Amino acid sequence: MTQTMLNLHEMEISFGPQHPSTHGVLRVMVKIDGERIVDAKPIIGYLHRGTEKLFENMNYPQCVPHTDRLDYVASATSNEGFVGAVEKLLGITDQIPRRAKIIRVMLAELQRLSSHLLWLATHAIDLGAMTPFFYTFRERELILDLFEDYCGARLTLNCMRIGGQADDVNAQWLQKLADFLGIFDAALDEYESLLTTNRIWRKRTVGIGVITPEDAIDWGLTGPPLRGSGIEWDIRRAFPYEVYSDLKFEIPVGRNGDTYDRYLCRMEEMRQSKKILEQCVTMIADTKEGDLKAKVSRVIRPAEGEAYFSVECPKGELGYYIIADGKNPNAYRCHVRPPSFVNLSALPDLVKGHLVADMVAVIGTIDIVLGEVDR
Amino acid sequence: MLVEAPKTKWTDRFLLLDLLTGLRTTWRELWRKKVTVEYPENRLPTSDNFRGMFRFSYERCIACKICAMACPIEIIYIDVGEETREVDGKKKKIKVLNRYDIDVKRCMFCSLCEEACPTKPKSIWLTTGTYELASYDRNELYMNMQQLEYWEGRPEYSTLEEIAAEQGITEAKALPGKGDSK
Amino acid sequence: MSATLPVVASMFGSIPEPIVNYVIWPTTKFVIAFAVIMGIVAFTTLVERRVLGFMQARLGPNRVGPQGILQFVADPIKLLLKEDIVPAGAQKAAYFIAPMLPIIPAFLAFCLIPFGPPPTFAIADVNVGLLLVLALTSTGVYGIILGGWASNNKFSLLGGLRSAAQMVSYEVPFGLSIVGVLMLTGSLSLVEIVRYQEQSVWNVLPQLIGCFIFLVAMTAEVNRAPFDLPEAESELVAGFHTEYSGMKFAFFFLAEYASMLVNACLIVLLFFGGWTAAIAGHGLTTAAMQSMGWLGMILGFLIFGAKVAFFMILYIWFRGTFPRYRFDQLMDLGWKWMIPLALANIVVTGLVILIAQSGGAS
Amino acid sequence: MAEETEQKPAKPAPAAPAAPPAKTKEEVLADPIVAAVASAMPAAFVNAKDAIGEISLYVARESIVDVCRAFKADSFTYLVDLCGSDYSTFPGHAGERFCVNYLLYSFEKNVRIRLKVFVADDVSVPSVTSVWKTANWHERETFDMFGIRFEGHPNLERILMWEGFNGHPLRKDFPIRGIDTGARIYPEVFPPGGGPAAGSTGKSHEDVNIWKGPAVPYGRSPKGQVPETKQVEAPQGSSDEGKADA
Repeated sequence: MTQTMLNLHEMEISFGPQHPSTHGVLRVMVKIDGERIVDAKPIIGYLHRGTEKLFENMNYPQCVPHTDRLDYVASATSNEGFVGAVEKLLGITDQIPRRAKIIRVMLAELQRLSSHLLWLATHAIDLGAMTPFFYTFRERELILDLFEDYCGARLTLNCMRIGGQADDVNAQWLQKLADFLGIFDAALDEYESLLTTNRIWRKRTVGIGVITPEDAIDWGLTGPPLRGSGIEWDIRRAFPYEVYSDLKFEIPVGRNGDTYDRYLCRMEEMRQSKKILEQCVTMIADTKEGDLKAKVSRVIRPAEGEAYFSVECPKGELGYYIIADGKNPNAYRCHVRPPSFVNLSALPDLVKGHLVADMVAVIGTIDIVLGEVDR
Repeated sequence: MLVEAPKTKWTDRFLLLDLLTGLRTTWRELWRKKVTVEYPENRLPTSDNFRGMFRFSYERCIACKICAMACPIEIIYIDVGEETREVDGKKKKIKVLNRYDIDVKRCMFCSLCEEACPTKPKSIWLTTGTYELASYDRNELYMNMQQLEYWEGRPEYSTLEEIAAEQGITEAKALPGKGDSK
Repeated sequence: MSATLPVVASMFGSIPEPIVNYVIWPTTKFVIAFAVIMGIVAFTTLVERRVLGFMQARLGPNRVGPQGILQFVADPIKLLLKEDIVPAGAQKAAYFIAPMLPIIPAFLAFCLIPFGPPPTFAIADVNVGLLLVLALTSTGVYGIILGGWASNNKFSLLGGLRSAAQMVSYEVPFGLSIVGVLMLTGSLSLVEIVRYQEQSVWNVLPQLIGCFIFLVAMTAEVNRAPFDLPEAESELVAGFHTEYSGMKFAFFFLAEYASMLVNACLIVLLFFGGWTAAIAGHGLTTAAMQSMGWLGMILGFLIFGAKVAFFMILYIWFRGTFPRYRFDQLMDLGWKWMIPLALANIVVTGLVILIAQSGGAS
Repeated sequence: MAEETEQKPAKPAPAAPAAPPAKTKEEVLADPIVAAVASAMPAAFVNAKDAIGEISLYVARESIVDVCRAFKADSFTYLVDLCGSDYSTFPGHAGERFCVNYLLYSFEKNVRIRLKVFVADDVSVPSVTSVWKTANWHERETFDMFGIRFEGHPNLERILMWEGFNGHPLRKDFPIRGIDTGARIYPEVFPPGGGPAAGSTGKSHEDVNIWKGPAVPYGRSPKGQVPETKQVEAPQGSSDEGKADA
């Protein structure tokens, strides 16, 4: 035993599934030489719940709460993707009332803020800066309060329905949202004062986990990992859904494709989300109150066909691929294209040659949620 | 839109300004108001439509089973019997709820059952503002209709108006279903 | 020493004076100091959690006693009552010895540190006190390496290795940074160094770079953020003490905080005038304190305590603000920046002293 | 139950309004989006459909790698998704059982197309890992969930289920619940024979609360009366007391 312990040449470490910084139950078998990573092999599936199988066995409205459990830190966007796919299948995408669409955008963008705040918290604490964690949670709490006021739940929202929205927003809620947006910029600046220019933070992130644009496309990356590599692509822009075509926002892209660029991208995305929310607050004033749902029959039974619909969730492209057989009120097959799963598959390439400490940074910068990876 | 690192002058780096700004942030935060809510003494108020513990009303329920059908994880168990009863001198068959159980421990509080409930005010609703549901025994969280209606710590109500007030309905309408059948 | 304290000395009555002077009196002082330091070290953990909490918009522990002030009693009790787990594949002997190794030198170093004006607060005023303190503080790492190796855990092993590398690379700038001070004061006795500062200025002014290097190196020396690599919890779970629980873990913990305290005392003594508050012989000098009797002693102790407390808070402040360095960057900083800078500092200091002396001679 | 029927319209979901007549295979293949590749290798495409704005091309199994290469060369550089599906119980489906769906995206044209490859049981599909790296995990997942083997995959092993798991969960003949996983945890708490029984529907009380023992008699008197004990069970101010205690 002593012999093998001292034989440091290519030691194998099981990084996870119970590890402080694997963001859940990810397990990475890492082969290290000293502290340098020779090979890494992610092992997933510890949180597999068979969601796709469940989707095949329950009717469409019942699936919506289950989508909350995929990406449990960004459930509004998961809802949005699923109901969007079913609406596309039903062919009622255009009939959704504008007010419902705006509310969806607001929820999705709030969810993006909350998810990115959680990402910042965990990413920073992975790299040893523990204080941003508490600051971001302070602001995230306000977002969760907004969710609670809107739909009654804080985390697993189940806030969207096929054909529209169940609840309406009132002036009080919009005021609360505006108040939150008012303080949000200052809060972002506060986080950035701890990290962005900090020399230790930059040393830990600049040049770590570099993805070239070609590799990013080859690996199928989406979301900030793709944009950090300099590819200006966002589903909100490429396939505008809801009311995104009417909104003015910019897509931040990085230059070098390293961890620091992805960090900057996400910070800027939060600022853009705030801008979108501000536009939504003014836009929603022009719509009729209570006009929230398109006409959808109680039993949803789309005609035979298949549809793929994707939304830009905080982690990247979240797609739902639904095959309907036209006979049953449930999906014949519903496949989820989770961004975390695809982004995580690039991990071995990203960490090879780096140190153990950098792997933590890379896992943090990919921003995975294991509920989504394992489904 | 290309995001780039803010440019820092070498003098700033020499004077460790990047580190000092961070120190200044934490120092200022040291004197600010804290956000901790000390839980058992203070609780965060729940919003009006917070989805918490169930409440069931036997009086309102019309035994239509729609909630059980809407439930994504099938944790609502309903048995409905029929009974002949004399109403206004006529013999009439009416539906009787024999069993209404919810396996609360498995519930994910999606409130689809509440949404599906056709009565007004709802016969099953989650807006009781109660979230302290932990139990030492998992069996305690399998609740029958009496437990669902009279659990400890529930908000008090006795009349239809009060239920309506609890659910935020301003004008309580006459109930369909049971009221009509009598 | 006891000559200045005839009242106390007379209490021992018939005991021969050498024994009183060299055995009983120092032992009494050490026991008192040990108890006080143990308390301070335990209390530091509470202060750290509270201050860190306040910096992070939360309250920190405030349940045990008023404002959580008894938390530092509750924690050791909890750790004492915890199950003591020994991993199956551990090297038993080494595993048991490892927690004791860092705590002994850490507390031993307090014998050599004058907490206030001599003679009362200096347990042993050794003329090579500074060297001895440095020697003692650097032995603490053996326990960490041994503990990391003996736990039979790969994460622990990595933590131990990191600790060894870190210690090696930061001992050097740590030692080099105080050479300038020694050149200025011309003494290795901590009391003398303080005496020198009260007669001229605090060493931090002429030795600003040396002080900065010392500050960084002492933070790295005690494995505190942003150099807390051996126990980086997000990378190595808990580093070298992953497999330690109960009182064994507490020993590591106490040793860390004791060395923090030693280093904070050192920087105060070397660069910030120790217990004095005087410039160029004016103000509260040692002589002035001694002339004030017990009051002066306590005043000196309080001034010293306040200065040390500032540096203890500084450790916490750093921990609350900075991310963690990476292993190789830490080495980089140590070898490529700190050591050359410290050497340059020595050269410049030497030149200045030389010029000043030749100028004075001519 | 009048309410239920009231709110449930008899007719199925409204069909997509004014849906254009379905395009034929030739029309779809002539679409400028895919025409370049389709004309280069016409034999590879078995069928083609264009529904709700999504083009699906049915590709012969042998030529999938070549087709993917050709599409990648023709600006479809991005593999969005790869998944399987089991058509064994699909109404009106006759033909090979499994289908592998490839979803490609072109940054230049800003359009997605879907390639479908039908395979029978026990027939393997050529792997496209040589074309896109991202196909690696997708194919492993498809193998795990459907048992479709991919020829030439560098590391075709289970990804979500554990090694040694028996069966492929997303096949239609795989039961949704009641699988004997072989795991018997806490035999002292859960009686032997406990756990979800194979073939149970999970819809009855006994199926779900296996640790509860026999069902407790509960419910109210079948008279449908509100029990007289209501006042006893709900003493006034009980909730206030509870809160005050806390």
